[in-house]
Order: sequence, then C-alpha cells, then structure tokens
Amino acid sequence: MRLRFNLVLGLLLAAIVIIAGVFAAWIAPYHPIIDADLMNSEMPPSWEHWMGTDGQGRDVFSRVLYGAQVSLTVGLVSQLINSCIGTALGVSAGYFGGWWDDLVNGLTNVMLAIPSLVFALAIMAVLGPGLPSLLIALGLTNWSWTCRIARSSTLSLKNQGFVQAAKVAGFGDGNIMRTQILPNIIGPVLVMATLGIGGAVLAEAALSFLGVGIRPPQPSWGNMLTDARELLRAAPWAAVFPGLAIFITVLGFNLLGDGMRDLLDPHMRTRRA
Amino acid sequence: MLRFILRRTLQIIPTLLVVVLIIFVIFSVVPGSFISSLMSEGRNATNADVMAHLNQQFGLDKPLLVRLGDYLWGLAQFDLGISYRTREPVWNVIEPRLWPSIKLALAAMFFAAIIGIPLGFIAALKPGSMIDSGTMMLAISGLSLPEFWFGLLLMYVFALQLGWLPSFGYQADSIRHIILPAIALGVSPMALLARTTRAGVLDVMNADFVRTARAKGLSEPRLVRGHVARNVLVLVLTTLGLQVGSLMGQAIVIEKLFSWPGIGSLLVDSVAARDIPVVQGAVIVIVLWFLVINMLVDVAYAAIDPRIKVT
Amino acid sequence: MLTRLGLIAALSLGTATIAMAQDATPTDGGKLVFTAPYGNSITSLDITATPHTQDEIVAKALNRSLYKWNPEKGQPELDLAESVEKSDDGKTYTYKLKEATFHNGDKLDADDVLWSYNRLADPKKALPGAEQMLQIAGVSEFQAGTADQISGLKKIDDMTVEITVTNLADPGWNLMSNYAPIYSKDYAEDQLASKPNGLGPFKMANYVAGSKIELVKFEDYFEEGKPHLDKLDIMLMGEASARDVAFRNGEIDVNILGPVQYEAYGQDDALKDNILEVAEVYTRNIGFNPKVEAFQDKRVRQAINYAINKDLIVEKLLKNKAYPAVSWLPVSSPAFDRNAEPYAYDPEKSKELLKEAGYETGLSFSVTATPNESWGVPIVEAIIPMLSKVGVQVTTDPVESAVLSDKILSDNFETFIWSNSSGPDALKYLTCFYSKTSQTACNYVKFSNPEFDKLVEQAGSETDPAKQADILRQANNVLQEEAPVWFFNYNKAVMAYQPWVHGLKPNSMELAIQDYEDIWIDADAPASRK
Amino acid sequence: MSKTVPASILSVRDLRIGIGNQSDLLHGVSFDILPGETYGLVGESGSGKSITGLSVLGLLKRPLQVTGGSILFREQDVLKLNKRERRRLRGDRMAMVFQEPMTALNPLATVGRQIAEMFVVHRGLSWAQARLKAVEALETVHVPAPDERARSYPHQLSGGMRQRVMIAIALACRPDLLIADEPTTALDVTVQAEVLKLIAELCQREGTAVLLVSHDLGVIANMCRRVGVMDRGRLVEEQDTRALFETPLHPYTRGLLAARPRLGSRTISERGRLTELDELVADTQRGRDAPTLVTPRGMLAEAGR
Repeated sequence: MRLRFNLVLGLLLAAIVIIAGVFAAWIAPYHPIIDADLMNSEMPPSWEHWMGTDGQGRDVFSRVLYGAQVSLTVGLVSQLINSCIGTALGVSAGYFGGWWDDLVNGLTNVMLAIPSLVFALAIMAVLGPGLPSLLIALGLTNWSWTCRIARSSTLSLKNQGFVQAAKVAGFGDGNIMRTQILPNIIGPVLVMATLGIGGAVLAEAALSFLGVGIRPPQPSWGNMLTDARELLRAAPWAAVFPGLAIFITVLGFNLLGDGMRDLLDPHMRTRRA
Repeated sequence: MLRFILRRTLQIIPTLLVVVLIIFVIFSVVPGSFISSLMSEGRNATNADVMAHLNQQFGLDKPLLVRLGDYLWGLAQFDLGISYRTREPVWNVIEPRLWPSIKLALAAMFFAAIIGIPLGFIAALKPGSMIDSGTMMLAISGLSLPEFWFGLLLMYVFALQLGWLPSFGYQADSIRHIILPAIALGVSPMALLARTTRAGVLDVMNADFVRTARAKGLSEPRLVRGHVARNVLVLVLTTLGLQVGSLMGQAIVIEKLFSWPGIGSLLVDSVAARDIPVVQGAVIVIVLWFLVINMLVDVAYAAIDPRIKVT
Repeated sequence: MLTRLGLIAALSLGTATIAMAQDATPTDGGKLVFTAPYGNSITSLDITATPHTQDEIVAKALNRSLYKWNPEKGQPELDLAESVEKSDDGKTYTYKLKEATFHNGDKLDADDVLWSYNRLADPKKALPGAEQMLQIAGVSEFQAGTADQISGLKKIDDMTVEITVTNLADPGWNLMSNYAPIYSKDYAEDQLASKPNGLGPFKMANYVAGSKIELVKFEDYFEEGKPHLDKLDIMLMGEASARDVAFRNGEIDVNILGPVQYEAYGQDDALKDNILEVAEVYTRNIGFNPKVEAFQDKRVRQAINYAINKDLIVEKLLKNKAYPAVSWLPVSSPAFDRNAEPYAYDPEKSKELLKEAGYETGLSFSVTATPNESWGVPIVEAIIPMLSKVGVQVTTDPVESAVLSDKILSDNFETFIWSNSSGPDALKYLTCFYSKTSQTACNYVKFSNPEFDKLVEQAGSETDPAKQADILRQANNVLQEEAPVWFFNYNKAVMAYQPWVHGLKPNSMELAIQDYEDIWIDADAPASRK
Repeated sequence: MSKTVPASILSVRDLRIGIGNQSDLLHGVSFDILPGETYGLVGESGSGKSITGLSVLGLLKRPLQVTGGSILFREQDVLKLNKRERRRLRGDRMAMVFQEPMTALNPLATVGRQIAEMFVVHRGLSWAQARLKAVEALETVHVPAPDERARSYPHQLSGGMRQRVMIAIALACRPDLLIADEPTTALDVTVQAEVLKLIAELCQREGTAVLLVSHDLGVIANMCRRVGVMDRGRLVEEQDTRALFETPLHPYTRGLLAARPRLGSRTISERGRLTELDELVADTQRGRDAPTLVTPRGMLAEAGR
C-alpha cells in the first residue's frame, strides 16, 4: 500500500529531526550563541558555514541543529502535557459521567471557543518569553480534542463486556480506567499527539513572530525565521533553512500521525481530520 | 427550531462567562499596564499626576473583585466598557473591525473549500495510489508552513514579482485586496478539509449503504451524487464549521502581516497596550463568532441529516 | 574621527537632497500615500488622548498648535499666531492670533486657545498632553484643584492671548507639540475621537480603523496656497517586510526604513537616489541599575563601554543606520562637544578595569529588552559574545514594550536597553540625570553626581544660550566620564520616497512627522496618484 | 435424463478469489442454482461464503478479486462482461440483501426514494412514477401504511422494517436471482421468521432463485432445498438439506451440526461455537473436499423429477 510510503517518509523525516536535535552538540560545528562574528555576518553558504551565517554572524547550520532541540522540546513536551490533561479529563469524564462530565464538557467547549493562539498569547504575556513559558502556554491550550476523543472512546468502552466484567469483579474505578480503558484509547491519543507536535512547532513560530516566543539568543526556528524575515533579500539562506526545518518537521510528524491513524484503523471515523 | 436556537443561545452564556473570567484573571496578573504602555516609546516621560488620574478614571485603583463585578454588571447590560486607549466605548472600537474580520474568514474558507474538498475527493477515489499520496502530501505541506512565512512568500511572488495583486491593505469594495491574505489564511484549513474529505469519502465509500447502492446497479456518477456526496458533506461540515469559527482568532498573524483591519490585529495591539476592556471585548467577539457558527452548523446539520432532530 | 566626518557629510547630503527637491515650484493636486510605520493601528483621532508617534503622524495633518517645529532651522516658530511680544521679565508672552478656520467652519479665537489648554491640563481628563502645559503659570494650582482654571492664561481680546510661564525657557518648545493642538471650544468633545475637527491642512474623509486614514484637502486652510495635495492617504503598516514589498510595488509613496532595508535600498540603483536621512535626537543606550552592586563602580560601567565594539554593531547590524554615540547628547545638539572622543573598543583596557574593580570573573547581568531591531534584543544578542570575551555573562530578559517601561519605572531590572529622547532641548534632557529627578520621571538609572547637579543648576538659571550651551557641554562630558549607561548610538532616521514626491523635510525630532502642507507631487506621478 | 434438468440460472465453476493474483481465500468452488430454487451456503465466518455471494454480483472490494474460474449467469459468463454490462445486470437481474439493515440503507435519503431509484435506473421511469411504484413495492413486502413509510428515513424504522425495505429494493425489478447474505442475522428472533417467510413467499411467487448465505443451520434447514457447506475457502460438501442433517458426510459438517448453537444466543455463542468446533473437528480434516461429495447434477436430476 502506498499509504505506507507516506508513513515511512514521515518516520524518516521525524527521525532526521530527532537525531539532529539529540546530537546537536556533537554535530554542530559552532556554538550557536557565543560563536558570533559580526565581521562575517550574512555570509552565503560555504564550506565553513554550510547554511551561511545570519545577521549576527552566527552559523545558521549550528543554529538550525540547536533549534531542533528547542522545537522538539516544545513539540514533544507540550503535547505530552496536552495528552495527559486531555486523557485524564476525558477518561474520567466519560467514566464517571454526571456533574463532572458536564463540567469537563463545558471546559472543553470553552477551550475550543478561545483560539489557542490567542490563549497562548495571553499566557505568554503573563509569563514572559522563554522556553518554560512556551511549554506551559502550548501545553495548556490544546488538550480539548484529545479530551473529546478520550471521552467518547471511554463512553463506548464503558459499557463493553470486559469493563463491566472488571466492575463486577470488584476492581476499583482507578484500576479499571488504568488497566481496561487506557490501553484501548492510547492509540488515538497518540495519533492526536503526533499530529499536535507539528501544530506546536508552528505555534512557536507564530508566537515568535508576535514577539513572545523563545528567549533570544537561544536559537529556535521561529526566532530565526522572525529575525531573518527582513533579510529575505540580502541573506535568504538565513530564512530559508529554518523555514525548511519547520516545514520538514511539521510535514514529518503530520505524515507520521496520519500514517499511524490509518494503521490503527483505516476507517476510523474522522470527524476532525 | 426556534427553541433550539434559544436554548443554544442560553448555553452560550456560561461559556462566555468562563471566558471572560479567564481573560480577566490572566490580565490581572499580566506584567505591564496601560499606563506603562503610554510611555513605551521612551520619548516622553508621562507626568506622574496624569498617570494617577488615569488610574482613577479607569477604576484601576479599585480592588480586583470590584472591577470584575463592575465589568460583569456592565456586560449584563451589553456594555463592554470604555477602552483605556481610545477612551471610547469598546463597541465603537470593535465594530469597524468586525466586517473585515468576517470577510477575511469567509474568503479564506471559500478558498479552503474550493481547493480542499475536491482535493480530498480526488485523493480518496484511488486510495493508496500515487495520486492519493501526492494530493495528501500537497495538503499536508500546506499545513506545514508557518503562516507569516507563506504570506510573505505570496507577497513577494504575486505582488512584487508578478504585480498581479496589491500586497497589503483593506479596501471595502475590492476583491483584489482580499485574495492574498485569504489564501495565506486559508491554506491550513484547506489542508484540513482535504484530509477530512478524503477520510470522509473513504469512510462513506466503505459504508454498507454504498455497497447496497452498488448492488442496485447504480453508475459511479449517480452513486457519488446520490449517496456519497451528501454523506461526506455531513462529515466535512463539522470541520468546515469549526474552521470558519476559529479562523477569526487564527487570523492574528495574517492580519498583522497584511495590515488587515480585523479583530485579530486589534487584539494584538490591545494586548500590547494592555487595553484590557478591548482585549476582553475582542475575545468575546471571537468566542461568540465561534459559538454562533457552530450553532449554525448544527442547524445546517439538521437540514441535511434527518437523523438529527433539532428541538 | 572618521565616523564623525562621515556623519557630517551624511547630514549635509541629506539637506542637499532636500534643497534639490525644493528647487522646483510646487504643483497642486494629486494624492500622496503616506505610511505610519509604528503599528497597524492608531489609538485615537484625538491626539490629546494619546502619547504615541503613530497617532501624531495622523494628527499632524488634522491639527495645528500655537507654535510649530521648524525642521530646517531646528527650533520652534509661531504657527497660529502672527506675532508675539515677550514682557521684560521674560515670563509673559502676548500672542496675536492668525485668522484661521476649523474644519467645521468655526473661526479660531482666543477662547479656543484658553479652552484647549485648560482642557489639556484638566486633571479630571488625565490627558497625556498635560505634560506640555506644566510650564504655564497656575497649572499646578489648577491640577491640585485649588483653582478652577489656569491663571497664567488670559484673553486680551478675541484675537489676543496672554500666556504667563513660570521660568525663562521659551514656551515654544512645549507649545509646538503636536500633542497640544488648538481645538474649537464649540465642538462636541465626545466627537473628537471619531470626527476630528482641527485647524490642519487636511480633513478627514474616511477612517478604516486598523488600516488607513483617507484625508482630503481643507480648502479654508489658513496658509495661503497650501496644501498642495488634493488627497492624503495614511496607511497604518507596522510590519517592515510588508512595507518593503508595498513600497517597491509602488503602493505607498514613503517608507520609513529599518537597517536591513536601508542597506538594500542604498545598493539599489532604482531606489538609492530617493532616500532622506536625518540624525534624530534619540540616544540608544543600555542603562545600568546601581541596584546591582557592580554598577555602582564607575570602572565597571566604563569597562562595559570599552568592551563592546559599537562601531561594528552599528556597521553590521544597523547597517550604518545610526551614528555611534559619543555620550548622551546627540551630534546636532548645540551642547555637543565636537572634541570629545567616544569610548574606544578596547577589550584589554576593559579587562584591566574589571580586574581593578574586582570583577575579573563572575560578573553577570541580564538586559531587559524589547524586540526592537535597533535598540532591542538583537543588539543584546550581539553584545553577548563581545562581553563574554572579557568575562562578563549577559542574558536577555525579553519583554513587550509596555512591560519594559513598567519594569524600569518600578526599578525591577538590572539593565535595560532603550531609546530615549536627548534633544533638541539639551537642558531638558540632561535634567533627566539630575539627582533630584525621580526614576519615574526620567532618571531611570538613578544617576547622582554632585558635580553634574551643580552644572545643571547653573545651566538652568543661565539666560544666554551660548553660555548655557557651554555649561551643558561640561555636564555632558561629566556624564560621558561617569558612564551611567552604555552609550550606543544616535538614531539615523531614513525615509525612502517615490521619485515624484517633493517637499519632505529632514525632521530630526521624528522623520515620520512631516509638514504635509508643503508636500507635492510632480507630473511623473502614476495615474493612481492623480 | 439431462433433458429433465432445466438450465441452471447460476452456475459457478472453479471460482477462485484472492488478494492480488494469489488465490488464497477461495480455492475453486463450484455449484449450480436452478431457476426458482433456494440454495443455501453454510459455514463459519471466514469460510468464504460471503465473498462467494459478493463475487457473483461483482461487488468484491479491492484488493480482493476473482482470480480464476467462471460465473455463468443465465449461461453467460459475467466475468467476461464489461463493467457497464455487469452493472446493468446488478439490481435488475440479480439482486442482493445484506446482513445489516441498520447500515445498508443510506441514512440521508427516504426509503421511498431508495426504492424508487431502482425504477429510475433500470426502468427509466421518472421520479414521480417511480415513487408510486416504490409505494407498491413497500406494500408487497407487507409494510403497513406504505405511503407514509415511503417518506420515512431509515432511522425511523425498526430493523425488521428496514430489512423489508431492503427486500423491496432487491426484488423491485423482479430479478432472476436474489443473493441473501445473512438476511436475518442482525434481527430479533421473532422478526427473523417473518422476514424469511417473506423472502420465501415472494421468491416463490416470482420464481426467483435464491442464494441464501448463512451460518445459521436452522435458517438453512427452513429455507433451502439443497445446501453447500463451506470451510476455509472450499465447498466441502453439498447435499439435499434433509440428507445433510441426517447423514452428514464430511467431518466438518458433522462438527458444525454438533456445535449447533441454540437459536437467539447469537453473539456470545459465536465465540463458544468456534472453540467447540475446534475441539470437535481435527485440523487435518478441515477445508478439504470430502471424497463423498455428491455431484450437484445428480441431485438435481432427482429434484427435477
């Protein structure tokens, strides 16, 4: 099946980015912050600087590598937080029902109604720029879909034989949720998280554009892109490579997520793609 | 139907209340204030007396809870308060931004729909084929571009290099001005729509009733027209609605880039100036838009899908 | 030395360009598409309600003040008054007003002036423009609530106003402010924000909030034969890269340039001849908070000034769109010392000083900075590697602009990088370092130096401009020696304009503020401007 | 003797179905159905009985495809027809009733319209005429208040009603062959009998041959004259129904009979049945043609007499 091709491609792209991020310190030929040489700013790609240098005279290649660390951290951690919140709320709401379900449902609706970028912007305004704030801002604002999926899956699982059986057998609610329900919804949640990674990387770029992203001079792709947007004419490489890195990463994780979904359930009802 | 709308309208209120509360809490702890934003340019120091008077005038010297109470009381009377920045009623500040924002959201959605839905159909007709992989890759690529980056690219190509379209600005009666921002904003919902449509078509094509229709000896065009399209539409409608609903809030970056006078850019400007009443007002408008669009989607559902009853 | 020569050359070049532009006789008619580059919106059409340059750009077309700034001469001059008589004690001024008409047809009279100034100073209205009224006698009583109007303002007859001030300084510096315009007393105040009514050369035709203001020529404008333009559009465009595309595409007629575009336009044959440059009176600096113990030591402050290669930063990062700073006062200031040498780039000396002060290692501080490309985070990013070479660790504390001033005023910073006014009134801006000036006023680094204080006091009571300048020069030199800040650069403002635009002036106060009534377009303008 | 044998309406010969070109799902199945005859195919799920039915109509879904053999319908090999000709046969000459009446109808169209469609497509009637015929069709399947029901949507009908609608659709054009794939499996026991009765009654009246696919031996016993037993893609045994129940020849058939579930306990017993079956029948004996296989022709000759 050709769809596997997309999955493999996604896996490959994601792997490249992960390797680049994990081994940045070994691969990168220069320090991304200190090795700045203003005399050599805006140099085109060469043997010494594979991707040229930016306006500050820093090696774009090294910064793209270290940027992978930041972007991956942002993507993975924020999605981890989202998944945990979403799953915990969704499963418990679906399982217990009642007022708790109503409450979670209401909260989810509120979260859906406030655009996540607006919410993240507000949180960033409070916490100030920086990686931890970004993780919190993006981690707290994107769990509503995960929550919905977890809730609806739990609702349908709740009435199935094995869950009922476990109940009759006298297992505690927490135990049932952990051992019976969680394993059955982990797949879709994982898909959502994988798809969300791309979204988080893009959100980082958008927040950087709005001036509330990662704390410079720490390199992040969003920062690099924002800094270089005026250099598009003079030093296009300073903008092209981080842009490409974002593109590859988001594409990779999206393909991966799509592929995983098709693998898990080819005809999964996708009310929201 | 009317009862349904009424009930849904009432349901909006608690959601809105929570939103107002969240924004209020966030901006009560946010560093920086409207007063400090007055001198952000570093040019002229603002007179301390003026600052004190301003604080007093806007009631910023009152305790937080009193301010919240005042705000909610005003809101109950459809009064959004007075903008710190312009010293006009907030509604006067928001109202002129409304129509441009809606226009942009609808135009972006139009673009997304006319490209995304056919793309999804094409991909789904031969699942697993090269065409499928290709179109999906294209769609996901659209999802993978940072918006401002893509917008800037559009500007360079279509405004500067080709000279076909104006690069920025808003003209009430001009379609040409809306094209580039609409495309830049629409590319990500386009990708989502293509994906949903593809999944939807595959879903429906695998449905039992399509097998029934095949067993009835229907030709493919009749099959798609009579049985597939409407069912896919039901699936796509949710995505469509959610996207239209959230586009107003998502447009921040694009509005800033293209100098589009929408709610999004007003929101960013107001956050920067700590003009809290306008921030509140803008968020309320964005949230309301989302909720109302979703209500409309539900109404549309009822019109298309007989299984859904609206009471 | 070389830099300064270059600077002077550049200055004269700018003037030359303008002189050329003014050679031809203005022709009337046509449309100008101007840009307001400091954001995507303006705050209010009522300029008295806001302190932002972005709004001033619009207000300049709509309103007139008693005085106006003459960019060519570098001093205020009468605008709405024909003549002024100064009393012998130098504190009472009698103005004979010009015949002028408001956009709604009202005629200007003395009551309008009194009403406008009283309104500005009214504490209940809390208008930022109140700042400009403080020099007038009786304002403090009025603000304190012990008087129900300003006693220093008197109507002599319908067209004559007498203003009494509290000190010897020329009130023109305050009353020329675009933030202190004359409004009509008979016009509904609540209309000002949406339907402005001024004395300016253009009146409102259409305002698209967050996008643009369209203005049309005001036929009854009081200056004969002006304005030349029929229409004036002001586009609100904060995003520089978007402005660049629009300018190159011919959609806008002027573009305030950032460093990158300054360099690019200078290298572009099609654009390089239509660039207007001016040394603006802003000094960009990093202020050291004496709260940090190390910064109480003059040697540390000096060491930092020595450690940073500001010429390189100005050249490479700002693309020479700035003049490396010597000290606080800018080159154009009469009190600027032409013989003063800036801190040289000398890392060795810096290390020595740090060693003497006991900070050979271990000094680290953060710089609170906005994202601004010329005086914000990018500059801090550039000094990080430089200071790390002398053993000083610098981190960034990026903030939004509203937070920057908040943090500074509440003394919640180690250092900040900012751009502050440093002219044209040298005394006013040096007073910011006077020890009795509070941090919330403008002594952000809580500078306190007896020698400096004495000089400022002396200058304040000196009426002879030449002598005053002399004293201020000394004060400025003390400031340089004491280095309460890192002296970074003086801004060079750059505006690119389309070849058919004439009459732009090198306004050193703020280049984006132009006398619209003097701008005109020639026959080469494209059809869309006719 | 061969003169007494009427030409079979459907004649499947050595039918092979697989994924790609490997025939690993159906390994050569042959059987005949005479006009008006009801023929049963019985077997566990996964034995290949359903795809056999689908392949006759040409509804196999990719990647499944027919890899060999022939399907003669009215002495014409439908596998050799082009897509269009084959489509014309579907619904018109051969029709199908599916297992799940809940999902087999388009939820967004009225049942009237879904029946009427048959007349529009195959008889070229206008929608208005077709609608009248649809009401008639509903009447024939004993749907009360057919006029009103025609305007209903599937979700407004009970499972049994829906299956009646399905039957109305299938028999609308009076086909020669009806393939009923587990037509009652998803229905309540009480309804099952009625629906089966309806199929039997209508087909008898019109002389429609029926290929009844079911795992339920009870259903087969009630409806069919002859039964084919399928296991693992092979037709392991074919007999007259009564004979099959009395003297099952193949060990698998014996196992199947022994493990016969109690009626009505479908879902849960299905699991149980499988395990039981595995215990009852040795793996080596499964999926092989029994040496005792009675040729269909021989039995038919007897039946025709």
